[in-house]
Amino acid sequence: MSRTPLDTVEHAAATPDVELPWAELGLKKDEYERVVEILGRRPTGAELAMYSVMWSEHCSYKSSKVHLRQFGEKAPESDAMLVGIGENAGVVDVGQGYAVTFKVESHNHPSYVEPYQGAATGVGGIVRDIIAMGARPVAVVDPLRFGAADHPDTKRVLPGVVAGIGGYGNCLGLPNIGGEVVFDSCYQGNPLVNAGAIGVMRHEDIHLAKASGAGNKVVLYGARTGGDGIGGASILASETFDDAKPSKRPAVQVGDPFQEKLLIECTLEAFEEKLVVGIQDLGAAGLSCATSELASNGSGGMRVTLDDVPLRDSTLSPEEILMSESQERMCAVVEPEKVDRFLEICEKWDVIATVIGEVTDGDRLEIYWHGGKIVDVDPRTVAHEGPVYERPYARPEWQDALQADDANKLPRPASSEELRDQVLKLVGSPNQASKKWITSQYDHFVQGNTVLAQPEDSGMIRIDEETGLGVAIATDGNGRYAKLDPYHGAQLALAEAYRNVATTGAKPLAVSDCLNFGSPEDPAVMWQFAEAVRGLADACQQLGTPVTGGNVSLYNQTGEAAIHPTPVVAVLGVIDDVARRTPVAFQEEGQLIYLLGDTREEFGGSAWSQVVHDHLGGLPPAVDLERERLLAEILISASRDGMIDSAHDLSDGGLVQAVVESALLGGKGARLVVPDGLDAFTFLFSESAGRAIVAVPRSEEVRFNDMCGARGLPATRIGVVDGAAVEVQGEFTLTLEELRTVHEETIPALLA
Amino acid sequence: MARVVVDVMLKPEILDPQGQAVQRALPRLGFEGISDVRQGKRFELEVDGPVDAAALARIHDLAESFLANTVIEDFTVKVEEPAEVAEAAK
Amino acid sequence: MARVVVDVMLKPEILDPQGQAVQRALPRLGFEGISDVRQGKRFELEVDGPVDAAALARIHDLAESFLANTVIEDFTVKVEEPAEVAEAAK
Amino acid sequence: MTARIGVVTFPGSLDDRDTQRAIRLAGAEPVALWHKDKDLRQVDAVVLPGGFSYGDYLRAGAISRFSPVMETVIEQAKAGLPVLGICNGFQVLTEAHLLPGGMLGNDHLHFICRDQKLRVENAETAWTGDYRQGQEIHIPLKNMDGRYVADEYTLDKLEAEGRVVFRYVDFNPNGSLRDIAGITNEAGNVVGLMPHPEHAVEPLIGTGRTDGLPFFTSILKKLVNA
Ligand SMILES: Nc1ncnc2c1ncn2[C@@H]1O[C@H](COP(=O)(O)OP(=O)(O)O)[C@@H](O)[C@H]1O
Ligand SMILES: [Mg+2]
Repeated sequence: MSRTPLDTVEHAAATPDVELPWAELGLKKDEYERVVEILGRRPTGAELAMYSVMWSEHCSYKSSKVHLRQFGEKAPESDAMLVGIGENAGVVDVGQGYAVTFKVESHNHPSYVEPYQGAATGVGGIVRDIIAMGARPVAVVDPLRFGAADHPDTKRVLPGVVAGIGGYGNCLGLPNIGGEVVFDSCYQGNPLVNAGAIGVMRHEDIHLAKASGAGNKVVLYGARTGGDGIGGASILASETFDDAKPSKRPAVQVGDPFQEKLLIECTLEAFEEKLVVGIQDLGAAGLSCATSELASNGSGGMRVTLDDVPLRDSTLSPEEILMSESQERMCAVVEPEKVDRFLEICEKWDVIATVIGEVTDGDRLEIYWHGGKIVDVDPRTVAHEGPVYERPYARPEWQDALQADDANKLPRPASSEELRDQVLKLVGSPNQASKKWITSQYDHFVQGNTVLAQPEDSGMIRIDEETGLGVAIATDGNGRYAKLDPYHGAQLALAEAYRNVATTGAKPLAVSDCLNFGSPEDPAVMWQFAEAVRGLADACQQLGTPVTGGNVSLYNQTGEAAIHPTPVVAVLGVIDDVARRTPVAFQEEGQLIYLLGDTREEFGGSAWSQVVHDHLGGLPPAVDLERERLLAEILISASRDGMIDSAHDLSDGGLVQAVVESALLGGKGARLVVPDGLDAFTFLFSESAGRAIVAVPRSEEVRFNDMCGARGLPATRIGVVDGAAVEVQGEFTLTLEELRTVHEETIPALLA
Repeated sequence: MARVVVDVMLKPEILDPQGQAVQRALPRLGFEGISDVRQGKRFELEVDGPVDAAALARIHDLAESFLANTVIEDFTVKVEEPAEVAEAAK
Repeated sequence: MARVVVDVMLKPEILDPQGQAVQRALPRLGFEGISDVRQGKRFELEVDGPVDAAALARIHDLAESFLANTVIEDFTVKVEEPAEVAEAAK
Repeated sequence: MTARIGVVTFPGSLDDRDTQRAIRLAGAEPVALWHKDKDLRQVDAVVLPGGFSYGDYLRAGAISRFSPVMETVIEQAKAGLPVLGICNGFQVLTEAHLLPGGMLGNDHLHFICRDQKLRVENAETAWTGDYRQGQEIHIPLKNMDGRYVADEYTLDKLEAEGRVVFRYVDFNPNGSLRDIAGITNEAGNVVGLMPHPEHAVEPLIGTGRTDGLPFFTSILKKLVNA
């Protein structure tokens, strides 16, 4: 792109007729015209590079913005929220002076192109968001979705993705404490690789991405800037694959987790010495994003000398330097008298650090190259005032037919024998089978604070060794439910993650989300998106858990075929003493198993309908958020007062799946009795929401029952922990050995 | 039987953290005068039968579709001369 | 400037699961007639100045003490001819 | 009087803080050592912790082995300083030739994290005195390059001299020859193993077992009684 003479601001003003490649850079004609209008002249090549990456779907949220506003508008009153949407990640107060930041992001497109590096750099990116808030990262999670488990491409993509997430996260020393693995042919060609991270800091250490204080220096530190991934995440994630033009060919970067580990350590050391005024990580859109956001959020302007950026490839043009998405870089704003100390710390950790500019008292972002001014913009127009689309949306005409195709009418097992076979089939189906083959490739133990990790209902990390204060996180999403009804599907995802956190004994506090959808240019997809956001915002309001941030991934589709709408929701909870966490595994024979909540005939979108009938239709389970809240309160009280020894939430696969998991994990069986008023099939397979099973020591039974009765939560005694089999009285018995075999051998057989 | 070697290296514009780590360690080991290090993979394939044009074409396909991910890597295919084989075996 | 290549391979008696994994995958990909695959590392060193005997000896030392662990690996050192360099750069 | 036990931080070390915590829980005083310093700050013993020092680029432990701190560690280990290498630390010790053999990638080619059963084969080293000979313990294992290899002669010699300190039981997680999980040098002061005792010192954390604590109490007793 580099032209001679240098395309300076002056030159641009003098040569209004020069044609710029705005279309190749992904801008629409009217968008380009707006740039010209904002500047009052044609942009320089460098300015065009900045606007095009920053105005891409990925960076500007231009299709989703109008909907996402609801998360702010409907945000519930919450004392916990310290930093809300709009920063690198939200921050929540968890008590005792601690604050926690967490966020989930997608790296879907790059992970399809280069599974290992795509997934690895996804972890790298989310972790930098966490450090940028001032926090020490303490754990990661990885909600994943792939095509059909037996599809050959899944065998290419999945092992690479898992190795990449492990390769990066393990090397950073971050325990992986949760996630999801879902197979569905709708994700064929569009795997969803979402990655989340949590960080912990003291309240006073919260940092923000803003450049203020004229004269303060802008320090770029970390890896050298190279020509890899130019426009990668931003442009790649803003298009479907089939319309990728040559200039937008997949640009994938290679991650260097070792470099990132050094970045973490030197950043935290700089924070500790209070050397940093503002900070921003370099992710999608690289320096374009970091400089314009820092300047835009701050009080002054900024002047940057691009010649000072350390390069890996000396032939890069200024446009390329501005667009490069080379990994493992950060940008800090540092007071002049502290710069030396900052550089010293970088040097200690062998991290390259360079002053590339300073904060000015104007309000312009000015960038120089070889002595010429190549960028002179109002940074807000780049970072925050990009285009906003009110994309048309419409409920697809097939939605009615889909909902009318009632799963409750599917043929049910006719005999105990058939019921038993279907249980085995469910427990061994790829989506319900043990994910140990995957999760054992992740370090769960590093940092020595992991209280719960896979396969618990939520991951839990101790954050204070003295008091036992801890945080829990769970991520959930169910594309099948959301396809049937995006509004309630999104709420069910939230409800499940919320329930998972409460099941372990932690109090749900706040939400982050990753919204994975097809092309926003399709009104049906846009409707799904609008409905899901509305549903999630409404539910967060009702549950009192504000959305602190998140990520939108659109264009997950191949040709006409979009993925199921897949809102993935992460809920963060707090527990004042991790010693009272509740595990999934049955602990002791003789304990009584209680089912909490109401069971109805609800099979729409269920695992049973998928596994046994390959069917998707009807309505998803009903949502009752008041019930979810009550259930959570009971689970938390029961853990606090030592009334239960294990608990497991019920979700896909229903009760039988949960009982089998608790039994296999504890190495102890269960004898179950079908309660009055329910048939065995509904009892075992229904996916009614708002339910959990708990194991109650006999000595606690009266107290526990009284508590549930007093608060109006249905609690039904359904059996006892016992023996080496799961027995449903009058129906069938399955030994733990049989169950373990089908549950644990499925995934290795498909992938190893 | 002949040996065909496929060398797979990251494309020049792609970051090579491994090569860089080696290079950065060199001065500490007392090695000067090496301005760049790149680290890649070497595959030694023992081919039954003659390594004719058809066989090489197939190995080329193999390298392109499997041994390398051409989004980030380049590769070369070479027949190793018997002399070299002997030397390498030393 | 010249390029010196150091190839490092596991000693023949040591199990090479990576090579084996490649080999096992070949039939699935429709490749027959490859009886063994070994996977090793290739280092490309860009040397400032002439690659004379002294320089090569130093690189040999480097390979022996650092690039390879001779408890488990063998290595070879080669100067890459300009022609090869040109070809590889294609 | 208590003992001062140094824990080296290399760039990319991950379990250095955890190891310090384990040392503290055992009643000794952890002392942070920095890879760029040759000075061992007069510690009575040194632990090389787990992690991915230098990203494990080139080979696990290969670059760290040339760090300034290792110059002193190598010298003093030869003079009898007790040294424990955990995981990456074990890899550094083999690269530094303080322990024989070498470490390669797991035979299944994946990172593996699991609660691993081990048998204590030698309860007489500086680091294993608080175990019983033949005792079976569970210690978390997590690594990419955990396959211990050496030639037959070396393996026979290690076994004959009782220098195999730990063996994997029931399941070999990485293809290590003769199920070797940990070994010692001839003098018994230098021990290396792949599993992570520092992750098994608190009942609530990790796998919830405390089978790793005796490593740290063993050395403490040895040093204090010396
Ligand atoms: N990709 C993954 N990474 C880490 N943990 C995972 C992953 N996939 C599943 N898990 C863990 O496995 C367990 C079971 O997963 P799942 O059935 O999705 O849980 P739930 O139904 O309770 O949401 C959970 O502990 C979950 O965190
Ligand atoms: Mg759950």
